[in-house]
Amino acid sequence: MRKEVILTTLGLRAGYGGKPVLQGLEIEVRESEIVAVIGRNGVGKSTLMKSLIGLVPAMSGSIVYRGEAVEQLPAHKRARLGMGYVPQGRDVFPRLTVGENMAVGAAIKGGGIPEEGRRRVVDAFPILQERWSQRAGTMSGGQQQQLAIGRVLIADPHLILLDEPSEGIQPNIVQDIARNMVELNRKTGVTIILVEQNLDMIRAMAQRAYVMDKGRITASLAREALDDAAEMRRHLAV
Amino acid sequence: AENPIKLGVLEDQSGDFAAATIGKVHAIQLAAEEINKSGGIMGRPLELVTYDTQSDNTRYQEFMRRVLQRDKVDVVFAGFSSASREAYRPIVDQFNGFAFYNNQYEGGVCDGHMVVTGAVPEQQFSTLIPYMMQTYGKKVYTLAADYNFGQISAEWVRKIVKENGGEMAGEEFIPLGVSQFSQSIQNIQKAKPDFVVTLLVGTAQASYYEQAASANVNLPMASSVNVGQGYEHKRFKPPSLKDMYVTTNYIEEIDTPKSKEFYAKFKAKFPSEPYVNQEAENSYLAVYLYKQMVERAKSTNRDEIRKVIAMGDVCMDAPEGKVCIDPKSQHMSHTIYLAKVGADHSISFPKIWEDIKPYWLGEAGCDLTKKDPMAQYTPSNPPPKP
Amino acid sequence: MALLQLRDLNKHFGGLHVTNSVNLVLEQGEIHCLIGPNGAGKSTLFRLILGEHHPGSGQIWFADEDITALKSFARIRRGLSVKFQVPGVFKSLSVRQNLEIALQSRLHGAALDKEIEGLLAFLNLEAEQAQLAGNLSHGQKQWLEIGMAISLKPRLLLLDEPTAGMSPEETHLTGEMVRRLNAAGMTVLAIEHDMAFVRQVAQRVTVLHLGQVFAQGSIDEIVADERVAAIYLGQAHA
Amino acid sequence: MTGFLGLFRRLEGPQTLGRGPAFWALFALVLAGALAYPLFSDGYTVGNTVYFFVWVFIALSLSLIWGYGGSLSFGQTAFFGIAGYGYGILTINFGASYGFTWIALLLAIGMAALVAALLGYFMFFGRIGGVFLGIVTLAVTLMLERFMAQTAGPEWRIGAARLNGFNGMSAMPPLTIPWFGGPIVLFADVGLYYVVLAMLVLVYLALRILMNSSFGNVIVAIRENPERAEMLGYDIRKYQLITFVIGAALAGLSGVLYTVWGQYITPSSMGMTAASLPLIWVAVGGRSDLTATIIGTLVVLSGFQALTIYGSQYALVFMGVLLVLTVLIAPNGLVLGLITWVTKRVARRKQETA
Amino acid sequence: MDIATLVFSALYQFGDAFAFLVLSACGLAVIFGMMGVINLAHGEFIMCGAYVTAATVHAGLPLPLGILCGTLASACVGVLVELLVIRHLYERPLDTIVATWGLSLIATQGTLIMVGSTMAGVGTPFGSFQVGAYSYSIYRIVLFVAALAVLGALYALFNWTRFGVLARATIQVPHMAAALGVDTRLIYSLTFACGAGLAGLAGGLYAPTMTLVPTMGATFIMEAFVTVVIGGADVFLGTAPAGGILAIVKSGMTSWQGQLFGQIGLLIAVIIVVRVLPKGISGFVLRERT
Ligand SMILES: Nc1ncnc2c1ncn2[C@@H]1O[C@H](COP(=O)(O)OP(=O)(O)OP(=O)(O)O)[C@@H](O)[C@H]1O
Ligand SMILES: Nc1ncnc2c1ncn2[C@@H]1O[C@H](COP(=O)(O)OP(=O)(O)OP(=O)(O)O)[C@@H](O)[C@H]1O
Ligand SMILES: NC(N)=O
Ligand SMILES: [Mg+2]
Ligand SMILES: [Mg+2]
Repeated sequence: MRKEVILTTLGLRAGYGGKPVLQGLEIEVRESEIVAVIGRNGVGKSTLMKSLIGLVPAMSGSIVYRGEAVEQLPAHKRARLGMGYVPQGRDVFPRLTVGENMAVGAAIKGGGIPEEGRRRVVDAFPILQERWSQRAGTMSGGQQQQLAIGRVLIADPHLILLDEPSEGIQPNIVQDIARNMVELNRKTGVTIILVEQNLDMIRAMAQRAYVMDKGRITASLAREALDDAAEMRRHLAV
Repeated sequence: AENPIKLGVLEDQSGDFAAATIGKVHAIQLAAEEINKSGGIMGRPLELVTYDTQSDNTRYQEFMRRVLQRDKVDVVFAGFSSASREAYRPIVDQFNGFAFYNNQYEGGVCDGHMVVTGAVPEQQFSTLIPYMMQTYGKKVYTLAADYNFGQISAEWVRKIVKENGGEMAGEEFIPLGVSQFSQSIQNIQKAKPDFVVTLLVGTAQASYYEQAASANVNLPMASSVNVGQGYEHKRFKPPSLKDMYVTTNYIEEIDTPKSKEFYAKFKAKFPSEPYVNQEAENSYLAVYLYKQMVERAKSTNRDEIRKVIAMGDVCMDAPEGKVCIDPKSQHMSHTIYLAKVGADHSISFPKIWEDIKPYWLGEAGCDLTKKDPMAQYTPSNPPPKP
Repeated sequence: MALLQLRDLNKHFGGLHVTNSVNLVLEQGEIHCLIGPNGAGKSTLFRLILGEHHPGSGQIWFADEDITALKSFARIRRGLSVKFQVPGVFKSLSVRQNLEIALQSRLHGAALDKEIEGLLAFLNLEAEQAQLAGNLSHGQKQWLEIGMAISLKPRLLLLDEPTAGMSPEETHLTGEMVRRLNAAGMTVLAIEHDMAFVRQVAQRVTVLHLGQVFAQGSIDEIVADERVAAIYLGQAHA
Repeated sequence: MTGFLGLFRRLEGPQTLGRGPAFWALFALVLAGALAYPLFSDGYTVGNTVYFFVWVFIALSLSLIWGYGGSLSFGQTAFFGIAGYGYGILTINFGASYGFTWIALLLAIGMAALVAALLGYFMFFGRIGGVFLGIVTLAVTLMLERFMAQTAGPEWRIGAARLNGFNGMSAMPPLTIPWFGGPIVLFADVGLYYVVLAMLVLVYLALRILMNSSFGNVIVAIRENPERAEMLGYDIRKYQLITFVIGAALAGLSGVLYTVWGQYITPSSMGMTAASLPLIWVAVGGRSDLTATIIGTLVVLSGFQALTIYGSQYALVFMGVLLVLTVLIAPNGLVLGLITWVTKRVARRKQETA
Repeated sequence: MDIATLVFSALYQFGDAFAFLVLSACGLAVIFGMMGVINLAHGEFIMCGAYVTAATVHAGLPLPLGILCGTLASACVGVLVELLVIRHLYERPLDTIVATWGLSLIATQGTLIMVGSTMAGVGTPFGSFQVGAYSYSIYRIVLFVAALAVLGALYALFNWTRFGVLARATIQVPHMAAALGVDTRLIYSLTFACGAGLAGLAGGLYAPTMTLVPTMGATFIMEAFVTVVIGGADVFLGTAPAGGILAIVKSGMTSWQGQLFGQIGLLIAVIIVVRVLPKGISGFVLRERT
């Protein structure tokens, strides 16, 4: 049984200052999938993620999310439709405490931080509990990354956009994150789009992958291809 | 028609001083209109060249050059604050211009390029202070703006109090722009004077009256600037200016036929004018004085006009009464009214002094009929003795 | 001969002891990797070495000189250079200008231009040389920052997670570069979470944990250490 | 010799707009126009132009410190005032003969620079930056204003020079060139025009060279990321201090010229309004470029003056509206915005024809 | 003179200076401290509050309602200004200097043209009380209490409410807040309106005690900026202690040597505080905490 399509882009062009980085990009993601997007530095992976959440406006083309065209919606409306975004470079609120950062993440649910959500997040990332009242800007890089993920998870998103979550994280926690996300995906059916360069993490998480180059999808890889080291190297070669 | 006589007008129509000076521009417009209706000056119409100096000294410098060099006006009426006058005076001197300063001020300008129609300290304090001391007692507290005008005026007060056998209970200087007076109010209460001389300048400092009233200071007050310039009795809620005594050469409440006629004409032309203050009257009469000077000199040439002034009989019947230009200082004699503010902020005039002369500069050694030093003197910095 | 010596370095923020009596000796000419859990204090240690933070107690010796009290710029002039964890490029200057500023204290005129061309080619940023550095992708910024750090021709190069966000291929290239620089006489101290990189370059590895030196040795010794596996590496590497 | 040529090479570079023969031809054209124009104009216009030029130096000082260096100094007027009063005090005491006014000009600028060196040392070596720098410099200039405003009394004199409080100090001699057969006195007219124009061109070219040199690179680097700049081995405090002192000297030059122009200097030239005006000029033109700063300052000054002359009571309202619109429409400043727009158009045209 | 009188008078003068500094600064603290917008039109928001308060009181409303009207009017103007101008400048906060300077010119001269060069005052309520040899205005005590109340309310608003956390998040990393579902435009509008409203409140509270002219805002500006800046990046940990320190210096110097020394003392205090705490007071407090 094939699951329903949750996200499609058609002819998506987006970029900065009038210059498109994405050149008519097309992807399709189904409910409860974990799809990786891979590609070399600067090909536009982060730009794709930003245009999906609405931080980079689409110049043309469409983004359909759960049957609704969202390319004109501002970011906060897309977030309220259940998209969660973990940016590359973390972007925690530096002068807010960990708890306050979490509260911002939980705000779309209305009210304060749900206890159940908090438990789920601090179980996955115990350091967040430990540093609950520390200002986020003074946390180490890896700690901030965990906060950025936790901040999104707390709102129970339907679709998570993860931009290089392994960056700067210690190996065993990379494994933990991968495991946690897979588990979450199994339990709740959350869909995940993962931009990664860490092959271990891709293998541990992704069910399939898109290869991106110069703003276009150049290949679509099945699960088996991800384990083929030679094939992967070919796609990521400089 | 004859080619017009050009009168430059540089006054603050916006910014900090606008409240007290827009009326000056209107008064000049009124006088010019009247003069032009009745045939102009020697048959030549009077043309105004007006710029808004925006309460900004540098604008005075720019526009004084402009009226003198570009517009080539015959005479300029310019300036509210003494600082603005000092900013433009070097330019008037350099280009050999002719300027009227129609404003009450601290006195002392001895400059052949200038005619001053505003009242000066000896006119306002030699009348006010002895009256107050007789009426209320000999302990005096001065609260004055901390710049040239305030300091020099306070010096006059100090001198006159001493001459009349009184004593200064205290003296306090307030930087321009200050609006909070709690400490000063307490200082005054501590000094327990018989009355307070308030020489507060600018709209911010006028806040003193409301604050003193609400702290129940309840002392008689005397001033040479307030009420006559900034009509505080109209702006603040009674009774905050109760028992305020002001020596002024004009305010709109003056109840003489001449004054009423002037006031009526003014209001007819400018119905929404909030108040007709002394500087407005100074400016109005100055236009007529200038007319007289030109007609008698048969020229707009400054040297010719100064020869007329030197005769010592350039006088007129102004709305305030008779005024004359003193040839030595080119300042003006005034009728000085003692205005008293009542509890309901109505004005009464307990006393009027006629023909009070601007004597100090002449006595101190300024004689423009002989020598033109183009300088400003003060009692503690008088002209060098020959 | 020891190039850098940390003697009993202590640093705390409020109640948090971030480094706790750290002693570390770096030999002239070695490539030394510093690993350890997120928040272990690795980046803080770099900031202490560079004079961005000042230690509560302890000393820092560089080339037989006590530099503990020196200002940052003075330390740099004695032969230190750094690539930070979060790239700190000059955002509204062009890529070319970024490099020029790094090089100009050493080179002038035609030699400067030639060196810049060489670097641009090496960093794979030739096409972006006129771009504003702030508009580079994350990985490109990392490259640029590495380029600026090596421009100084330091005696000791400090790299804080140089390969974060790079593909395996690029990581490998970076490793090769580090080895080449080392062969030319540069001592290197690198913080990394990417074990492939560590294995590729490290002659010696120090594990930092809770602000203390937890283990030290060759990469094989470290990987074989179960304690390290437990706190840091996890299953995959054990 | 090569060093000298090197200087010329630095006249253009990434830090300054305008390069190549086309730009320098335009520059020569503008300069020729500026040299010729007094011949076809009246005394008022020339004197008024000098007045606008006077303010350009303080604008340039702010462009240097703020636009290039990233330190928002709210108190350039302090140096303006110090130098203005300094010139007044010196010349009132020592007169104008033997070219002393020129020595006074240099000494007065030196005073401003000295005060800036002390204040700058205090700030930059105390790691004061960002808004804090703005507020410290503002505090200094306001302190000077308040203090000077109350120096009306005769006890406030330095030699023969009365400070004269809020009313301001006047009657200092204009710049005077000793000459055979009697000194040439530079009133605000053609003579002063050429002198100030020469200074302006000199300062402009010198600043271009400075900003395109390695010194300029470091200044800009500090603006972008002081930590990174320090980690490249630059003692950023030293660079900031030097920039600040150069800026103060330029502001001081403005102050002296202003004093000379109107033979008058007043405490209000160090007040709140005076302190914020240069920020406006510089921001409107485009603070991060010298050329844009000069053009912007001249445009704003003459535009506002024209508005005041012809705009009646609405002048200030118009000015306000213009400022708001400028910021909304031209994010990098009017002049920079215009230049970028034009170059884009030209590039597109070229592409189309190619 | 007995000790109690002296102590009371010193406290009163301190409270008076404190109230003026804090009430002047609060609106600015929100707009500048939180949003990074250098609002040179701050004084004109104060003027707006004062004018509306006076106008409504002249129209017959009781003073407290008049002050409320003044506050709301300023807040509404704030919303408008944010929508039309400030909104487009968050990416480049320094440009707000020019824009708000322009707005300030428009507001001052516009008021002069439309309302006239002055406005009649409304009179200070409550009368006076006597302690020892001195009589004091009761309203000044009201101002002091109002200052404390405003500080408390702001602290609670920005630290304990959801709005507060979202506002601070939005101001720190706007795009990320948006990506997490925060309607950042709304937050910006509300925050700016809050700052403008506080300025209006200051104007309304001081309206009975001051000259009402279009340029009256200028009397508040220096004190406001100085207090906010040395308070530092965190508004609430900064403004209150900054107000306290500056009020002590100002009232102390003023009573000792007069108003000029009060002002110069204030400025010197600013320089010293910045030198000793280069990140401002809240920067210092926060570093201690972590
Ligand atoms: N804000 C920006 N303005 C202009 N150009 C940008 C901006 N951000 C990125 N770019 C450009 O867009 C291109 C794609 O950048 P993007 O960040 O999407 O790359 P990426 O695939 O995520 O790379 P990386 O693996 O290094 O993170 C790059 O060439 C970059 O220079
Ligand atoms: N300014 C500060 N105030 C308070 N705590 C701080 C500060 N800077 C760092 N810390 C804390 O010090 C610890 C060490 O941080 P550091 O950045 O050195 O870690 P790290 O080893 O580099 O981690 P990572 O691998 O995640 O980058 C962390 O717990 C961090 O929260
Ligand atoms: N002339 C005055 N009042 O300054
Ligand atoms: Mg990316
Ligand atoms: Mg780190």
